[in-house]
Amino acid sequence: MSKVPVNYKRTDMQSDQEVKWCPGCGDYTILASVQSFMAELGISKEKMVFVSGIGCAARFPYYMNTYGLHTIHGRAPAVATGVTLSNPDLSVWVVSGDGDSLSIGGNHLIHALRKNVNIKILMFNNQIYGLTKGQYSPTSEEGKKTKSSPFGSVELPFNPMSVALGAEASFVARSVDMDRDLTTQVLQEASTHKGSAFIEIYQNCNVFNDKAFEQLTSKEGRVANRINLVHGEKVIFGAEDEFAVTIENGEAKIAKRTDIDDSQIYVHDITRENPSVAFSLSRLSHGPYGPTPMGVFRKVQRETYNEDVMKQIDFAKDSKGDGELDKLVRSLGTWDVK
Amino acid sequence: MSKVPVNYKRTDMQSDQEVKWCPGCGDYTILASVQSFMAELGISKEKMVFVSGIGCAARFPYYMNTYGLHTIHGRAPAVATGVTLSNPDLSVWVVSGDGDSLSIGGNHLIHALRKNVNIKILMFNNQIYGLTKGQYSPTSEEGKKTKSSPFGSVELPFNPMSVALGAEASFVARSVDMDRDLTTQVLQEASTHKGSAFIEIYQNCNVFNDKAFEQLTSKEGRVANRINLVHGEKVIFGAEDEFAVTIENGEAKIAKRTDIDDSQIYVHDITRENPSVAFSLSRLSHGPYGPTPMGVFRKVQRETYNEDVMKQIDFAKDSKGDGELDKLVRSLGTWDVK
Amino acid sequence: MDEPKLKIENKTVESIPAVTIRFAGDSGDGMQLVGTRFTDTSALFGNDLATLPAFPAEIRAPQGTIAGVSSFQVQIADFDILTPGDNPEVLVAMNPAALKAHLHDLAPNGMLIINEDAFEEKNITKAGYKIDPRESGELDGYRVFEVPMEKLTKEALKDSEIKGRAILRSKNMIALGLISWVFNRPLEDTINWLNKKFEKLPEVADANIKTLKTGYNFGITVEAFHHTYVVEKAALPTGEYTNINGNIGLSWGLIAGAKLSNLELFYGSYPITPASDILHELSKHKNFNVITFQAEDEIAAAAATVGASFTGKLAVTGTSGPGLALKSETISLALSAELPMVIVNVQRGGPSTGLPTKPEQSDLLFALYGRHGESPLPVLASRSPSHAFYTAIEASRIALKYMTPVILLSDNYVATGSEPWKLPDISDLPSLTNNLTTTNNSKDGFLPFHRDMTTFARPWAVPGVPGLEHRIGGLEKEEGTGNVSYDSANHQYMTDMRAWKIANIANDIEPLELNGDEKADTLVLGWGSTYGGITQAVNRLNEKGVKVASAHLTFINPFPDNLGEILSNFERIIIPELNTGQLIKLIRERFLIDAKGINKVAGEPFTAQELAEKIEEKINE
Amino acid sequence: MDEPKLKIENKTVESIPAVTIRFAGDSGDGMQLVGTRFTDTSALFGNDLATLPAFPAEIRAPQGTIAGVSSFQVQIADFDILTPGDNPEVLVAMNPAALKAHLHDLAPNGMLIINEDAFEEKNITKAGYKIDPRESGELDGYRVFEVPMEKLTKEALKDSEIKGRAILRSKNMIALGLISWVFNRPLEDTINWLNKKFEKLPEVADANIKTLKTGYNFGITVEAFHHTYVVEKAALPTGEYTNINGNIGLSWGLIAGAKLSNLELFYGSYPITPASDILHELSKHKNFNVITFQAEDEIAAAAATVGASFTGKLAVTGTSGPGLALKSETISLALSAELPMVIVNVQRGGPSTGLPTKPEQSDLLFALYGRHGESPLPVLASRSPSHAFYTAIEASRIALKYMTPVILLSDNYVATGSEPWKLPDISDLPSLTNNLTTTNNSKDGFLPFHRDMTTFARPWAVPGVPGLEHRIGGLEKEEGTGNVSYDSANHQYMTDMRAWKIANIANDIEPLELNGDEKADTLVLGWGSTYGGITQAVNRLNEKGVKVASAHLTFINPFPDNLGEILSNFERIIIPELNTGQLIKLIRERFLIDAKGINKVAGEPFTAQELAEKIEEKINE
Ligand SMILES: Cc1ncc(C[n+]2csc(CCOP(=O)(O)OP(=O)(O)O)c2C)c(N)n1
Ligand SMILES: Cc1ncc(C[n+]2csc(CCOP(=O)(O)OP(=O)(O)O)c2C)c(N)n1
Ligand code: SF4
Ligand code: SF4
Ligand SMILES: [Mg+2]
Ligand SMILES: [Mg+2]
Repeated sequence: MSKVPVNYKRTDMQSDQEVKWCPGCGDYTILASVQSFMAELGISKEKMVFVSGIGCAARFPYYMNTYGLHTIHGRAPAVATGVTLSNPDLSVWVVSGDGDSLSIGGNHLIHALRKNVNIKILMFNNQIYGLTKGQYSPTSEEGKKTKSSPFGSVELPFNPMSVALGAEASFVARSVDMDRDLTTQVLQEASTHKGSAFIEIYQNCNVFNDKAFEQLTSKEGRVANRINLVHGEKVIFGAEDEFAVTIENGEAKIAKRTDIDDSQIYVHDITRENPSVAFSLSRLSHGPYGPTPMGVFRKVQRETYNEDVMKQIDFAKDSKGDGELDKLVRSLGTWDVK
Repeated sequence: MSKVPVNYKRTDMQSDQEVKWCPGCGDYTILASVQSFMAELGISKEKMVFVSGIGCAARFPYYMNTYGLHTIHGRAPAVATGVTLSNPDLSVWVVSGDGDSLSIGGNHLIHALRKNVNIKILMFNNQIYGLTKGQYSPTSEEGKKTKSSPFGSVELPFNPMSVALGAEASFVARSVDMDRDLTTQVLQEASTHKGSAFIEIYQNCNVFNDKAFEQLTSKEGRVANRINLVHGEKVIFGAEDEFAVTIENGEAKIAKRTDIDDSQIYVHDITRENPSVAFSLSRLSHGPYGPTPMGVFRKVQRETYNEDVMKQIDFAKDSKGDGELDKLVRSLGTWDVK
Repeated sequence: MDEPKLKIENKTVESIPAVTIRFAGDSGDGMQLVGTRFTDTSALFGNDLATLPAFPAEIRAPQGTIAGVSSFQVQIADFDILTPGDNPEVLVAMNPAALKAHLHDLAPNGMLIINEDAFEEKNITKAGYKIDPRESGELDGYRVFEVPMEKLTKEALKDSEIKGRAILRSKNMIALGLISWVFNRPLEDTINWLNKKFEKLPEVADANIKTLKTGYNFGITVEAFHHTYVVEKAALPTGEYTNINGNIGLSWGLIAGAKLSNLELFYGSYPITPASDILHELSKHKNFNVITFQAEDEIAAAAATVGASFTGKLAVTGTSGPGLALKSETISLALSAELPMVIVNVQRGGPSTGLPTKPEQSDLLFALYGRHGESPLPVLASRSPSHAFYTAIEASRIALKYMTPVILLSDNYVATGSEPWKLPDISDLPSLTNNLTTTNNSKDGFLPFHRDMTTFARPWAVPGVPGLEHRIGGLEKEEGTGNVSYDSANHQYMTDMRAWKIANIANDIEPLELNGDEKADTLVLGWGSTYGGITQAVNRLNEKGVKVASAHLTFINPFPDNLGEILSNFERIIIPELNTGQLIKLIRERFLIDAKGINKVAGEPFTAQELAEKIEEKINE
Repeated sequence: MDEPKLKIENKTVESIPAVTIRFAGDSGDGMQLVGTRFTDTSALFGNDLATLPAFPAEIRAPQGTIAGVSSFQVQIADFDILTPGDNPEVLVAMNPAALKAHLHDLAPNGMLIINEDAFEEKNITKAGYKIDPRESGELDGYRVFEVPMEKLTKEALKDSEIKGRAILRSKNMIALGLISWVFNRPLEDTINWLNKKFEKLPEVADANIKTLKTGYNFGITVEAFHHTYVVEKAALPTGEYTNINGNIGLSWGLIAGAKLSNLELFYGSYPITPASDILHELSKHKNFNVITFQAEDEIAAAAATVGASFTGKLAVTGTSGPGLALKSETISLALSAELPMVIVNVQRGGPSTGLPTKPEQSDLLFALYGRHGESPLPVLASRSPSHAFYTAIEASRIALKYMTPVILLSDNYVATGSEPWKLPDISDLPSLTNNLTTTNNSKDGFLPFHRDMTTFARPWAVPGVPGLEHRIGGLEKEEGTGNVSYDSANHQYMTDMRAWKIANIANDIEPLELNGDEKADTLVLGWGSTYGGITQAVNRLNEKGVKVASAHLTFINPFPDNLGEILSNFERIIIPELNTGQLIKLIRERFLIDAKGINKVAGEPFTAQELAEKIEEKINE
C-alpha cells in the first residue's frame, strides 16, 4: 500500500457518533491510542476499513471516521478477509473482544492467521463478556465466579499468544489499554507488517471485571511485572532491572540477574522463522498474573494470502488474456444446427 | 472408569455394516488397529461411544460394534462433550478428518482440548477432502493442485501438533495408518490419559491424494525420516541411528550424531508441564516431509472438565441437599392470598 | 431522623383500582432496582401486577443521553390484570433525557415527578432539548412535581460514612420512598431487603435506608403530596403466590420437566440477550443434578445438547434469534436422528443483531421452516411468565414422548416481564413418559428405528445399556434398522413418517379454548406474548358491548385439533402479531380463510388500548 | 485390427424418434465417462438430449454391491425434449448389482446389455441375488444381450503395453463401442477425445481406442445386434450449441453477471455436494478477475462474501442445504446492511446430511423464511442447465439494482444433468446497473441509507472512495444516516421499507407465461427442476386431448405481478413438487386457492409419464 503524505489530527479520525461505552471503560483509552495512531499513519482515511464482530469492543468502528462494518458475533476476521481480498489496497483492521475472537470466532481467527491474510486484528481482552453483562470468557481465570459460573468457572483459559503462534501467526503482540505508548508502538509494528497481525490488548472492564489487570497497571505492578520485549535487546525487567529471561532446556525462564551471567540473558529477536522461542515466551505467564511479557513476540515476513491470490489472477490474465464471455461459452466445444 | 476384565476378539468389535471406503484406503488399516485395540481395552462395549462428523473418516462409527453417532460436519468434539458430560463413565472417542477437525471444526477442537474434556480425538489426516472428491484441506501442502485450486493452493497448512499445543492440549500424539504397532501404542497411552487426547493419524487417500505420506511409509523413508518419540529415551533416528534431536536456543534441531556429544541429545519427556519443548518438537517438520516426529509429544495430567463439573454438582447436593421443586418455586419469596 | 410515622395524617387517601407507574432514568440510576422493589412490596401487599422493564443495548450508554435511558413500568391493581398497563399514570423522570424519552406516553393529567437537580443546562442540551422543558409549556396538562432529589440525598447523608459522589448513588431511594408514600406502601420490606443485600457493607445499607426514609418523609412534609392513593389487595384466587419473570418461569419449568420425567437436565447454551438469564438461573441449581454447559458458540451448545440427548438426558439448548440461526443445522440432525431435545428461543427484534433488548414475535416462521430439507417439528410458545413454566414442561413432555426436537418460543416481553404466579401443587404435576429402553426389540438385534405404533416414536437406547449398541446419524436411515439407506421408497416412507409423527401430536395437546363472547362474529386469534394485551382488549370491548371473542394458541405446530372447527364458527378472524404477519400465513394457508392481521414491529408490545381500538376498527371495516 | 467399416452392411437400420439409455455399473467402472462420451457424440451429431447422472454418496463404495452402483441416463431425440426420459429402453449393466439396482426401471421389452463376465457367483451374491438372475426368469420380457466384456477387453489388449488387472479399466469402452454401433454413432469424436485426454500416456489412449473399436466390431460381428437404430438430428432452432450441466451454466452466468455489470466476481464457498463444482469451475477462470475463496466453513464463506460486497464486488456464495443453514445468520446481516449478494443453494435430499447426491426441492420455505426476524429477500430458481445461466445473471441484476441478498435455488438434478444450449449472442445480454456512488448525497455528510425513490435501494459507497466514509452494521439503522437507532417508529419504518423494497421487485421481473392449452380448466404450476417433467407431461396430455396448461415460476419471491390473474383463470391448480408441498403453501396462503399438490420425496425427479398420469388423476378426481 503506497503511503501518501496525509496529515490528520486525532479529531479527524473521530466520527460524529457519540461514544457509548461505560464511563471508565478501558476501551476509551484504546480508542484514543488508535485514533492518534491512524491519524499519523500516512494513509488517507477512505482507505481505512474497520471491521468488527459483536461485543462492547466491537462497537469500535462506529467511532472511527473511516469506512466501518459492524458485523456479527465472531465473524469479523472472515468478513475482513473478503474486504482485503477484494481490494488489497485498503488498510483493514479488525476490532474484537475475547469472546468474539476466541470463543465463537476462534476458528476464523486461526484460519486468518494461518493464511496470513493482510488484516490487523486487535483483540480487546477484558477476560469477560461485557456486552451480555458478565459471563466468563475463554480467557477468564479458572475459578472465576460470574453469572454463568456462580460456583466458579472450571475451564483453563486460552493463552491467546500461544493460540496465535500455534496457528502460524506471522505477527503476534500484546499491549494494555493504559499504556498508550506501548499500544502505539505495537500498532506501528503491525502496520508495517505484511500479512496478518494479532494484537492482544488487555482492557479493563470496570463494570464486570474491574482491576483484572492490576498486576500490570498498578503503580507497583507495572514495574514489577511487565516484561518488555524489545527487538534486539536483552530481556530484563523488575523495578531495578533485577530479573531477566533466559531460555533453558527449550523453556523460557525467569532468573534473578544475580544468579546468572548476563550472557545467558535471552536477546529478543522478533524475526526468528521458528516460532518455538516466541511460544516459550508466551508461557511465561498464563494471563496477566505475575511477570508477563508485553510488546511484539513475533514478526516474520511471509507471502500474504492476498498477494498470492492476486498473482494467480495476474498470471492467468497474462497467459490467457482477459476473459471473454464469447470464448467462455464455447470452451467445452460447440456444434451448429443449421 | 473402572476397568472390568472383558475379553473381546477383534471380530466382536466389528459391526454388521459393510465397510464402504475405497479399496486401498488407509482408513481400513486404522479401523483394524482401533478394533483390535478396543477389543483389549478391558471396557465392556456398551460403554464405548464413537462420535464422528462428516467425511470419509467420519463413517468410522458405523463399523464399530459399539454405540455410535455420525453427526454433522465439524461438530463431533462438541457432541462428544455432551456425551461425556452426561455420562462420565463412558469411553468416548471422536473420529474425524483433517477437514472436519481443522477446517470447519477447528473451534470445537481447540475448545475441547483447552477444557480437557474427557474425549479422545482421532484425526485421520489425509491432507485432502476425500468425501467431497478432492479439494485441498487446511493440511494440504502449499502449491497443491486440486479441483478447487487448479493453479496450486496458496495457503500455509496448519501444523496440527502445534495447533493442539497452542490450545493447551494435555495429550498430543501422531501416528500413521500403516504402522499398526505405533497406532496401538498411541491409543494405549491415550486411553490411560485423563482428559482430552488429540491424535493425528496420517492416512493415505489413494484416490485423491495417493502417496502423500510416502516419505514416512516407503521402505527407505520410514527408516530415514521417522523420528520416534519414546518417553524417557534419547531421540535418535536414521537408518543407522545416525541422527539425533537436540534442543538448542529454544528450538528443536536435527544433528548428525558425529557432530555432537551424546549428552546433548534431547531425552524425551512427555510429562513436562510446560508445553514449550513439545511445541518445538512439533516444528521439526511441517507436514510429512523429511524427518518427522511420531509418537506421543505430550501427556500431562490436569483436572478434566467433566470431573470439575461433577464436583460442583456433588458439592451443591452435599451442601444444599437434593433439589426439591417445592422449595425451588418458593425460593424468591411468596405471599398468601386468602 | 425519626422513624416515619406511618399513620395517615394531613392527607387525603383516594382508593383507586389500578395504577401504572413508570420509573425512568439513566442506566446508572438504578431504575430497574426501584421498579423491582416497588413491585415486590406491592406483590407482598397482595396486588395483582405485571411489569415491563426496558433498557438500552449498551451496558451503560453515555450518561444523560436518550440512548442511555433505562425504564421500568409496573401496573398494580386490585383485580386480575394481564399487562403492565398502557399509558402510565405516573412517570418518575430522573433527568431530562428520561423525560424526553417517556413523556409522550404519560396519560393526560398524569403525575410527573422529576428530579429537579438534574435539570441543568448541560443535561437539558444532552437530552436534545433546545429549551428547558419545564419552561417550554410542554409539561402543561400534567401534574408536575419537582423534587430536589440530589439535594435531599446529600442532606440525608451528610453524616454518613459514604462520601463524595458515591453519595448520589442512593438518590433512586428518594424516588422509591416518595412513591411509597404516595401509594401508601410500607418501607419495611425494602429496609429488610437492603439490610440483607448489604450485609457486608452496613454503611451502604444504612445510607440507602436513610435516603429511602427521606424520600418518604418528603412526601409527608411537602404540601404538594398530601393527596395520596391506595390500590387495595386484588381478589386473586386464594393460594400461595410468588412473583416471577418468564426466564425464571421457563428455567424452573425445565427443572420440573426433568424431575417429572425422572431424568437429569442438561442445558447447553451460549450467552445471548435476552436468553442468558436462563443459563444464569439454571447454573444456580446444580443440586437438581442440572448440568449447564456454556459452550464456545451456539452450534457447540446445540451439538453438546444432541450428545446429551443421545446419552439419555432431558437435553435443552436455549438462545435468541441469531443463535437459533446458528443452531439450525444441528437441530436438523436431532430431527433426523429422532432424538428428544428442547430448543428455547427467546425472541428479540431482528433482522440480524436488530434490537437485542426489545420484544418481537418475528421468529415464528423461522422456527417452523428454518431448516433445510423436509424437517417438521413441534413449535409452541409461552404467553406469560407463569405460562413459561408450564410450556417448558409441555415441551419436555412432547420431546420425550415423541422423540423429537421441540422449539419453545418465548420473547423479551415474556422473558423479562413479571407477574404473580399462584404456585401449583407440585404433586399435581403430571409425570412424563419417555422411550428409554433396556431390552432388545427384535431377535435379529436391536432396531433403533422400530417405532411405537401409537406415537411413532422410536426407542431410546442410551450408551451404557448392554446389548443395544447401535449406530445412527444424519444420513437417511432405513426404517427399523436405522442403517444408512439411499433407497427411494425408504426415503419417501421416512419423510412421511417424520411428518406424520409430528402431525399426530395434534391429538395429544390441549384443545383451544375461547375467551369472551362465544357467540360473536369475530374471533381474535393470537399466540405468545400478546396474550395479556389481546385478552384484556377483548374483555374491554365485551364490557363496551362489542361482540368479540379471543383464543390463544400454545401450539403453533401442530395446531390443536379443534382449531379448524372453532375458526369455522366465526365470520371474521383477526390475528394481532408483533411481526409483519406470520401466524396469519399459516392460518390462511391451512384453512383458506381471509384472516386479517394487526401488526406492529416497533420493538414494543401492544397495549390493550391500542389493540382494542384496532380490533374495533377491523370489526367496523 | 482394421478400422471398422462404417458402411451399413448386414444390418437393418430402424429410425426412431428418441431413445433413453441407462449405463449402470460399479463406481469404478467409468459409467459417468461412457455416458458423457455418448452424450457428447450425440450432441455433436445434432440430437436434442438431456442427461441424469446418479452416483452413491460414498466415493467408492464396496465393489460389486448395490451401494456402489453408479449410473448415467441419457435421452437422445430428433425433437425438442426436456427430460432425460422416463423408463430407459436400453440398460447396460456392468455387473449383477447394477442389474439388480436398475432392472425394475427398464421399459417392457427393453434392450438389456449385460457384462456376462461379471456374473460370477461371488458378484451375484454380493448384489443380493439368491440365484443367478439370468436363470431365475426375471429377465423374461426383455431383449437380453450377454456380452463377455472382460474377455473381449483382454483379447483386444493382449499385445498392449498395459498389463495385468489394469487392462480391465478399459472394459467400459466395450460398452461404449457397442452402444455406438447399435445407435449408429461414429467413433471419431471419442477417439480424438481419448487421444487428447491421454496425450501424455499414449499407451492408455491406445488401449482405450482398441477396446472401443472392439466393442463396435462386436456389434458388427455378432448376429444378435444386426438390428440397429438411428435417431436423426433434432430440428432444433438453428444456431451454435454447446452441452452444459447446471453447475456450469450457473457458474458462467455468474461470470457473465460480473462482466455485464462491470464488476469483478467474488465467490466464497466451502465444498459441499452438489455445489462444489461451481467452486471448481469458477476457480479455473481467474483471467476473468474472478476471485474464488475456499473458506474454512460456510459461515466464513458467507462472511467473506459480505466483506467483498461491502468492498464493491459482485459477491456470491454458494452451497447446499446444510451450508445454507450455517449461512443464515450472515445472510441476515447482508439483508440488514442492505448489501448486494447472491446466495446459490443447490438443493439435495434432507433433512440433515440426508441424501447428499440426490435431488429434492425441499429448501424452498427455508430459503424464504430461514432467517430470524423479519427478513424478506428475493428467491428465484433455475429450471434447467441453460436456464441456470440466465437466472444467475438475473439474480445478480436484482441484487445489484435493489441492494439486497438474493437466493438462487438450483438442485442436484439441474446441477448435474446436461442439455444442449443454444448460445446466446453475448452482445445481446443486458447490461446490469448498480448503485455504486462516488458523490455525496447530502450537505450534512454522506447518508448511506438515503434511498433511491424508485427502487428503494440505498447508495453503495465502497472503501477507497474519498468523502463517503461511513459505518453500518447489523443493529437497526436510522433511515438516512444509517446510524444505530433503537427508535420504535424508525424500526417500524425500516421493517416496512425492507419488505416493500422486495415486494416492489414484482414489477421488474418477467411475467409468468402459459404453456399448453390456455383455455383449459386446469393449470399445473411448478418451479425449478420439475420444468422438463411438467412441460412434457402437459404436452403429452394435450396431445392426448386432455385440456391442461402449465406455467413455471422463476421467481418465488416476489411472485410475478400477473400470477394472481393467471391463477384466477383456472378452476383447478395442481402443483407438483419434489417435497411435501412448499410452493403450494405459498399459493394457498396468498391467493386462498385450494390448490392440490403432487408430491414426491424419493431422491428422484418426476418422470414425465408419472406426472402425466398423476395430473390426469387429479383432473378426474
Ligand atoms: C450469534 C450471537 N451469539 C451471542 C451473541 C451475544 N453476545 C454479544 S457480545 C457477546 C460476547 C461479548 O464478549 P467479548 O467478545 O469479550 O466483548 P466485550 O463485550 O467483552 O468487549 C455475546 C455472547 C450475539 N450477539 N450473537
Ligand atoms: C456443513 C457441511 N459443509 C460441507 C459438507 C461437505 N463435506 C462433507 S465431508 C467434507 C470434508 C471431508 O474432508 P475430511 O474431513 O478431511 O474427511 P475425509 O473425507 O478426507 O476423510 C466436506 C467439505 C457437509 N457435509 N456439511
Ligand atoms: S461493560 Fe465493561 S467492556 Fe463493556 S463498555 Fe462497560 S466497562 Fe467497557
Ligand atoms: S476418497 Fe480417499 S479417504 Fe475417502 S474412502 Fe476413498 S481413499 Fe479413503
Ligand atoms: Mg470481553
Ligand atoms: Mg481428509
